[in-house]
Amino acid sequence: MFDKYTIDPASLANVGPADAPTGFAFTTKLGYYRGLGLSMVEDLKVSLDGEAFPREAITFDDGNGALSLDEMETAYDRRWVFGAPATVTVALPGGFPAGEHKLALQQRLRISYMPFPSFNNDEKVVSL
Amino acid sequence: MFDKYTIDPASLANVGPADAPTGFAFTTKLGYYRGLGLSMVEDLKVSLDGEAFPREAITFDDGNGALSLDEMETAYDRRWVFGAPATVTVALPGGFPAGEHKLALQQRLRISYMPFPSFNNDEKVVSL
Amino acid sequence: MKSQIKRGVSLYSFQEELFLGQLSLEDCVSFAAGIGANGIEILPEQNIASFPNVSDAQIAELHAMLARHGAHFTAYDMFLDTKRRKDRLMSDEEQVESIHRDLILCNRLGIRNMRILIFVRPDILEKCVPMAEKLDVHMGVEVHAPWHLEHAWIQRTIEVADRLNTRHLGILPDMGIFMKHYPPVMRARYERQGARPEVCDFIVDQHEQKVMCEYTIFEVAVKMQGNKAEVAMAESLRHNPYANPKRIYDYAPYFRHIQAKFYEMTEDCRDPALDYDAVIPELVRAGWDGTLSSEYEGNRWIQDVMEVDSREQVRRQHVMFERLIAKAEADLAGAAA
Amino acid sequence: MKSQIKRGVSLYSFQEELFLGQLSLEDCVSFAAGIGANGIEILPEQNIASFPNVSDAQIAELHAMLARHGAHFTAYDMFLDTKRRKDRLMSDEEQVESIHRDLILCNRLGIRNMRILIFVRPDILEKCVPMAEKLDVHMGVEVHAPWHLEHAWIQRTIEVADRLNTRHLGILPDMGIFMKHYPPVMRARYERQGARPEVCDFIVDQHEQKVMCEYTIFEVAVKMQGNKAEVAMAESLRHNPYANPKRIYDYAPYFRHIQAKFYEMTEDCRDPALDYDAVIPELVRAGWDGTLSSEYEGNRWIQDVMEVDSREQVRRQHVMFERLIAKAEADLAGAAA
Ligand SMILES: [Mn+2]
Ligand SMILES: [Mn+2]
Repeated sequence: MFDKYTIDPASLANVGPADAPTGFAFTTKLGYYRGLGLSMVEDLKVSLDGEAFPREAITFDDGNGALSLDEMETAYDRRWVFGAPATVTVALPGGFPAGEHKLALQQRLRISYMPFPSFNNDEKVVSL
Repeated sequence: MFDKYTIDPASLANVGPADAPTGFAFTTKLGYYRGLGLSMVEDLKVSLDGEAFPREAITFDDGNGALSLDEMETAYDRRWVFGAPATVTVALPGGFPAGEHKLALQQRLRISYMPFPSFNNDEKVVSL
Repeated sequence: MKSQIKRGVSLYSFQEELFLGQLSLEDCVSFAAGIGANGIEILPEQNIASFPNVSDAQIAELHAMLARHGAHFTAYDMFLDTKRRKDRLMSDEEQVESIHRDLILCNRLGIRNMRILIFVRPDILEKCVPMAEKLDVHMGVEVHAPWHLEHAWIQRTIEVADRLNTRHLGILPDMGIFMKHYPPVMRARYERQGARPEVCDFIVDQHEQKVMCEYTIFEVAVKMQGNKAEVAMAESLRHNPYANPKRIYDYAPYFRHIQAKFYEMTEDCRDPALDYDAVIPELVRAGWDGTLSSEYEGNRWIQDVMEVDSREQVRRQHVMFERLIAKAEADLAGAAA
Repeated sequence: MKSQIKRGVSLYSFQEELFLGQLSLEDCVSFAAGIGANGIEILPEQNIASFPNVSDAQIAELHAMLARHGAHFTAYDMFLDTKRRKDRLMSDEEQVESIHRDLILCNRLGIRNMRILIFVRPDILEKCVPMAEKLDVHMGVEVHAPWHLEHAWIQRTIEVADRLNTRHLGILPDMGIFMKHYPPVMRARYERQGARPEVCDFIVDQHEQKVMCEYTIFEVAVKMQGNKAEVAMAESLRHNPYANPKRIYDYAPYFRHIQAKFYEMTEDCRDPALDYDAVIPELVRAGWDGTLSSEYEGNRWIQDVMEVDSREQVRRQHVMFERLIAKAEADLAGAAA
């Protein structure tokens, strides 16, 4: 229900050494109307100009420590608070490419009372 | 609901001169739980060993005169009575081929209170 | 308290034998009267070959035949072929005309209850009320699953009846709406078509729990990757919800005839699927005096593997009716004492 | 006769502004109290960041904040994450434990009504009744469209409540079940997504006539070869039937709180979709004394083209409530005189 707000374009930044970035990061909020245990965030799919990054390239940090997406699946004691920004980091040697690019994010959530996963999709043209 | 009874295998016979049959015929009942105006019989599809005959090759006679399938569509004043056999004739020079063959019939009916057509399918191995 | 509920049979029940020519109309009537179900519901489009041009002589013959068996007509099942023409739907006027034709034949047959197909629009029926009143025929819209008594479409007819303050428009419930358990004959046929027993178990259990059918369909079709028969069985749930039997009491003033749908009766004369145990007491409590008219629809679920014996099935249902009516009468008397 | 109906707001109504950080919790409470809707329904999983580990100090702060505005909590919306683990569903024991956790927090927050998600099994709730009774919390299963009050799944909970003779298990109706007209905001968004006006007209008209939704979906998807937005709009009918408002009277003993769902209020403070005109008189007639708790859900239908103003929408709904309650009181007094 909050798809269009899930990528914060102003938050885009490279990570790693300034002269040799190891990737880029941006903040996102959980696009759902309540908070959710991290174990129910099944996937955070990031793509750039239509090209999806491998799942292994993504890490998530809600401020309580970075997790790989696989680690998230069993993070039973942590919750992604409603409306709270978290940082998604994408491993990409060289960092975010120069110029404008289409950045897309899909959050796939496992909602217990729905038979199918809940998807939140956002796509924005961003640049560093 | 009466699909399996719609071809009467005992009724199979050639039509036309015995030495040069122009086709074959068999009797069928309307596979529905009530009678129906002929205009609502949208199609009678006959096939032999999986090969369908063209619609023009089929004629229908409920005992009140033979009709092509196109003529049937506007036969507003005639009804196919519940449980009453009618004759389906198929134009096929030489008549029904020798030996056993798979004869299939599909009745397609336009039922006013159903959004999609009602199909009755039967298939029997028959021989002259 | 002695209930005034009457018993009867719809000729629909004998469709298998009638279609195959194994029973004549008179055989059916004779049988029905023999089990005390002497109210006969007729489908003229099934049972009268000359429909719609039925002569007075034919009607006299039908009445003489009924009289020979101490039977009588209870209800007339109408149809409405709005798609008679391929190029266009019937106009409103043509629809009213077709219903008038049926009301007139219904009246000529001496019948005072007409089953209206559920798809007939309430505003069309409103236009037919004057004729129904004149001929004293009650038009009852068949409340057929997956609709139910409270469905908004049915409520529109109730509203018209209330607004016109007429006793000649109402409903005609089909007991298929009270499917408490999934019918074993349905399950068995899907199994013969290739549905795996464990998937059938799952579907039956979901139905038993009254889970919203769309979830079950999704589970079977998507998660279990069910085969064709399994998906078809799951989708059958869409047509077979379980309505609240208590409501039959509230709506009793709106109906005078019931189509007592069933798919199978067990040897000990029980219905394994439909909730007559709950429905009959409501009818007795309401003091309802219409006809419970058997509507056997099990033939299509078993004809692939066995001979259909509609008479035996109907007989068992009436044994059940007698038992349940007597019990409800006794319970009500007990509660009053 | 003066009705005892109370007015309140669910914090769900302000989800757009809360999510975006445009309003604080206190802003919402302050606003609600300002329009006389001082009963606050809370979703701890939305509104309390520390959930489920909420300290006494935090609870005291919440109560102090409410007190500042003359507001109080009315209801607690629970969730149940049966799929918390990817590898298996929660066991029954774990489900009971999770509900106990919520009952305890609910009680610590001083709340006596808990909204139970509709998918929670009646047998699980039965196991929670002792705790609910001990803590004096009413567990109300949310009757949410496309379910309705008479749906067999809901009746199973009613049966458990009756059998246990408990006042701590029942229902909690969401007024979305009374969708008399198709919401203009929904139609408009489907149009923006590419649905053609004439197809939208058809779908709205079918809904208006209360035609069984599967027919409309078939017409749009198959016969009209509708585009993606059109098929989605037709399929939305599956989730939005119109239940009979008269039943709210019958089930009044089973609920103490109502989620007053709405999608849009017009400038003259009318709901173009949901049948509050029929629902409110039934509540007044029943002498119901629970809370009508606004649940605005229109944000997701308009956020693509305009700023969401949840407060103005909620305000309008409460103007309508005051008008309809006063009218129902007057009508009832008039009928009694
Ligand atoms: Mn029926
Ligand atoms: Mn709700």
